[in-house]
Amino acid sequence: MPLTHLEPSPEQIEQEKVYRTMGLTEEEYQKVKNLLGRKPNYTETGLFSVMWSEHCSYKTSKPVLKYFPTTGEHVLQGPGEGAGIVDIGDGQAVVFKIESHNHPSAIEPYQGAATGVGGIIRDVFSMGARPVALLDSLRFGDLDSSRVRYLFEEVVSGIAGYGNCIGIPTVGGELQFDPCYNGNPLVNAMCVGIMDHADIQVGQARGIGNTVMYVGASTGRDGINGATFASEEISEKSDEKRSAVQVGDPFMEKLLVEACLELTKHDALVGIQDMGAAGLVSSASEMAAKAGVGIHMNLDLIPQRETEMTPYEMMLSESQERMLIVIKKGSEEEIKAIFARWGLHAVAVGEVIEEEVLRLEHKGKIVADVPSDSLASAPVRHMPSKVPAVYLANQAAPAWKPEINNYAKTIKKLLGQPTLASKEWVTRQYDYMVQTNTVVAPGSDAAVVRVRGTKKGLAMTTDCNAKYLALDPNEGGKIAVAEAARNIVCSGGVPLAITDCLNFGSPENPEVFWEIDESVKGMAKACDVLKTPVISGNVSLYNETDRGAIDPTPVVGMVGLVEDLDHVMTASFKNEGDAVYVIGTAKPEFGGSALQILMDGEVSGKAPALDLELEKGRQGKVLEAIKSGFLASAHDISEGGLAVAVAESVFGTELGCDLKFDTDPAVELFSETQSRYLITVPEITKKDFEALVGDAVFVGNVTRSETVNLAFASSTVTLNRNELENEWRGALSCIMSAKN
Amino acid sequence: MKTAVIVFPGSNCDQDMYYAIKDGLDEEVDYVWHAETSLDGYDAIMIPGGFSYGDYLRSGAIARFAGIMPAVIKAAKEGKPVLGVCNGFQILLEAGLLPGAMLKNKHLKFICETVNLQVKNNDTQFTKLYNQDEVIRIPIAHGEGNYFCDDETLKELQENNRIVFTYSGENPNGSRADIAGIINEAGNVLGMMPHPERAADALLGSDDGLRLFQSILNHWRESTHAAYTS
Amino acid sequence: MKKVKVFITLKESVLDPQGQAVMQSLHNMDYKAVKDVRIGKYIELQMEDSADVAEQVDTICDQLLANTVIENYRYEVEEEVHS
Amino acid sequence: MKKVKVFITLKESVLDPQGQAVMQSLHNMDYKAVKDVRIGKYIELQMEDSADVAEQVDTICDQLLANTVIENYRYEVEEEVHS
Ligand SMILES: Nc1ncnc2c1ncn2[C@@H]1O[C@H](COP(=O)(O)OP(=O)(O)O)[C@@H](O)[C@H]1O
Ligand SMILES: [Mg+2]
Repeated sequence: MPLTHLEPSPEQIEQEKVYRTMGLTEEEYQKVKNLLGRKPNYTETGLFSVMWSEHCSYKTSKPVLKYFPTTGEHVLQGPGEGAGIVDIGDGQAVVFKIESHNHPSAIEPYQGAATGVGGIIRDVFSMGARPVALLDSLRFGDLDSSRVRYLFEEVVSGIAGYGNCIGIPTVGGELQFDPCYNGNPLVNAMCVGIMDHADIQVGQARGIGNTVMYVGASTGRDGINGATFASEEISEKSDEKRSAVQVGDPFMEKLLVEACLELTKHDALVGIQDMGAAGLVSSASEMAAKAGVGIHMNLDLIPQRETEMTPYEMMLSESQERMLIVIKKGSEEEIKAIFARWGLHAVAVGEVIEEEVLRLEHKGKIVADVPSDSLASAPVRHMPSKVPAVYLANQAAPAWKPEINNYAKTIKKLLGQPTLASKEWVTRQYDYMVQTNTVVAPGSDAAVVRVRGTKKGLAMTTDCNAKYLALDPNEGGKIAVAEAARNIVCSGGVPLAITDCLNFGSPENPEVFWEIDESVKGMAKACDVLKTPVISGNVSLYNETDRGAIDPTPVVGMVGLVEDLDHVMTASFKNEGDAVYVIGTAKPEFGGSALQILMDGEVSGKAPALDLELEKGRQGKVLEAIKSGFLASAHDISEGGLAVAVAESVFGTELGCDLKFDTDPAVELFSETQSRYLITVPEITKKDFEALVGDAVFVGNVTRSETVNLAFASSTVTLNRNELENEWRGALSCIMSAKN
Repeated sequence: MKTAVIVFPGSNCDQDMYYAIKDGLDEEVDYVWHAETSLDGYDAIMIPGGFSYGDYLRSGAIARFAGIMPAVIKAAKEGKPVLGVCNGFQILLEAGLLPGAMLKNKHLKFICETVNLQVKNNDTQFTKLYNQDEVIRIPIAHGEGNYFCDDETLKELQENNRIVFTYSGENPNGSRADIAGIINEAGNVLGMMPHPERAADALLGSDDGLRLFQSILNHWRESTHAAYTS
Repeated sequence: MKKVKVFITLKESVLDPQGQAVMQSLHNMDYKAVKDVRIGKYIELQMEDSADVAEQVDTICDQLLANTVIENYRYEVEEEVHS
Repeated sequence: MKKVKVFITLKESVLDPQGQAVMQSLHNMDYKAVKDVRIGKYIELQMEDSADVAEQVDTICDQLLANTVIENYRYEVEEEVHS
């Protein structure tokens, strides 16, 4: 029985305002009517409603995204395609992008996270690049809640399940816990690929008469939200049996990667794009719009997994592991042969036409006929903005001062906080070694992946301390970029560019919109100064529950170039006797710090201040020192301050240290003043190092011992490495195994 | 020595194995597609890790029916060295070239880390370059590496010195008798969960795995030399 | 003692990549008569007798055994024969 | 069309880590009445009618669906009702 008869007529859509339940505003509906010169039918209304949704169109974030610098000497492809591309020399380039899968993961955490990974991989190989690494930036609520533990466990399994199977190493990421993510976890996945310049592909449907082909998995009703007229009718019939959740098939995607990379080398390929959010409609309309052409597609030819699918369902389905390609007319058989070798079907479903429309045919009838560029250009929304009262109060608040009785105990407690504890419980579940290029595995500042066949490597990291942004989105936005760059530098890399994932609450709330606006301004400023343009990104809004919006969490994914693998540096102390230096003076900056959260359970006051010029200068010096071979280890001082940095540097070694300070212990150990580093230097390069980095302060030496001694004028803090390490290493697994 | 690395749909350590032989040994190596039917002309056969056919149903279950498998079995019968690593080991078990079966890891999670392995039998063509009972560092990465066999099989493995590697220290997956790798009766088919090809380059942390490949090469050189001179 | 047999299946519209791969392989092995394969779980519980066994099984399935976002379940309660 | 229901269970002598973990969780959740849990597979095949369906299913199970080193299987063949 055909289900199309259940769809409302164009008249009904208008009179009963069906478009509103589908997500179009009054204004937007009128605009569609004007564009078409008639009332849209049900399928067409569906096309506009998904394409003009925030998720696909960026209609509210567009004005803000304009702040980002997107060009630079090495940028080969900025935002706008599947992923951005940066030159790394020798005719090669690095390709990367980050993407959120927050909402799907909140509903079905395993599949939500898995399909998030699958989607970002497709973005990267659709550019013609071989994916070489994955990173995952995760945020969950309070682990005391069994629901949160379930989400955490399943999200990690889902990422592992997909990444491990497809054989791309998951080499880095982040993991933070905060009550603001209760009920709204953040699951951001980043993929990095490597390619030759010659193979760069674009998602364009050029060449009138060329053939549009569909490849990969067949289409089911996955991801079609149930809140619409027709599907409500359907769901009444078979509620029990139906689920809109997308299920990932990493095996299928592995075949797709290999087949598409083979295709990339073929002359007949004109354009390629993955079917991500809003599947067929977005890939078809974007490819047509970018090339200034149209596409005529016959929906009867779309491979379908379920029976009786309507045009609306086929176009909006978010079934995974599918690609749309445009090839030169006449080469269909050759292309089919490439896919057949991998056990995949490539099916011709349409052609490129001159008239700039997306025209869909189904069972002999034209079921949609809309200007292709209209779908891809939603009306921009300018949202009102308002400075939040909390922000003003925090700016005006007197500086927060900790009262610490027992330093050793405080350090141990900090290291046992899930956000600061070892992430091994997670990273052990990821195959971070497959492809045998992982030079620096998870656990140091940034991961380093070798570029096989060269002496180069890629350093990569994701960073965002949302607590700073909660206090001051502008400063916090700057810090997110700067911290990422610091992590790259500490690993021996030159920061190249960033990708960003803007996770925020509802932009319709003027205070949230102000946060978005300020965060991006701050990030943009840092990108300008640090010369790391934004080459790709993703926006995820409406991250909130009835308890309010999440903290502003614009995650920065950064890639740097390690020019010579000899420059690779890690955070761990290396040799007994090495000199220990701290670069940067700690100020009493505790707003948003891990110490403040530990002691107060919440943050207040001002975020640490960031001097971008100073930041840039220090990064340059540290990198130069690394490249000159002066250093034995380098670690940036971030969450938890120097105390945590020192502890992390002795974990996993047989070493300790004796350090001496003439400063205030609370400030020295726990302040989160920016642009600071913990460095160790072998005796023989000490002089050279000191000459190069004038503001490095010698504080002591690495010892072969279980003890970390931190001596201050008033007192000495003595720590036992093993004791701290057990606390730090065991914290997450302890929580996860004890409570389930 | 000419080596074949078999590629199944879903294999993902095929390149790692390829480079271990090409760069690590500097010997000739080819990828051989699962749909091929002959391995004539190859001196050594490698079945790499990964998720052949997505590891769907049971790891190795579907790969066992690939077109190339009769040729693998033939090569094994002819006495050529056949090495199955991780998913390759699972495929050898499913194909009946080695006894036993794999269960899910005892903690049920995928586990990736570098572990200590003890060389329990260095008198094989795969392990000649190790010392007996030497402890080496080799990465593991698997969700189903919990080796199982019945008592009778275990006894046979033990009595005939067919347990080649065991986990030293904590057993990461719950395998019987800490087994990490076993060999067939004839001594030319080795299956192991740990990845020697991931430990073939000191840049990545360990090159303890390289000696396994060198052992195969040495054995091949000796046996072909013997064949020429006899 | 009761023996409870629980059958967990993917909802009809949910993709079953495992089943698809198995079917493909069966076709390659020339079992063309197989037209569809769906793979689910079969769980056996041994439970002490009590009046509310069915009720308990329902909540156990809902909360732990099945992921009701994508799976359906049904079960049978059998009297265990003691040996 | 025939619908074939295949049940695959681990042999009794084989430890079932997954079943054990589920039982542990159930006990933590206070379902103490559950004394044992064994997790197996439930596979549904749609097969074209033919005289030797049972025979085919036997070989399919032996060769592919079950690993008889560790697993047992049984199956039921049902007539499919057409809609
Ligand atoms: N979710 C995760 N996935 C993979 N690696 C992670 C994850 N979370 C943290 N890591 C890794 O653990 C190490 C420590 O993380 P983090 O404390 O966030 O570093 P930093 O403060 O230097 O940015 C890093 O190497 C990081 O890549
Ligand atoms: Mg760091």
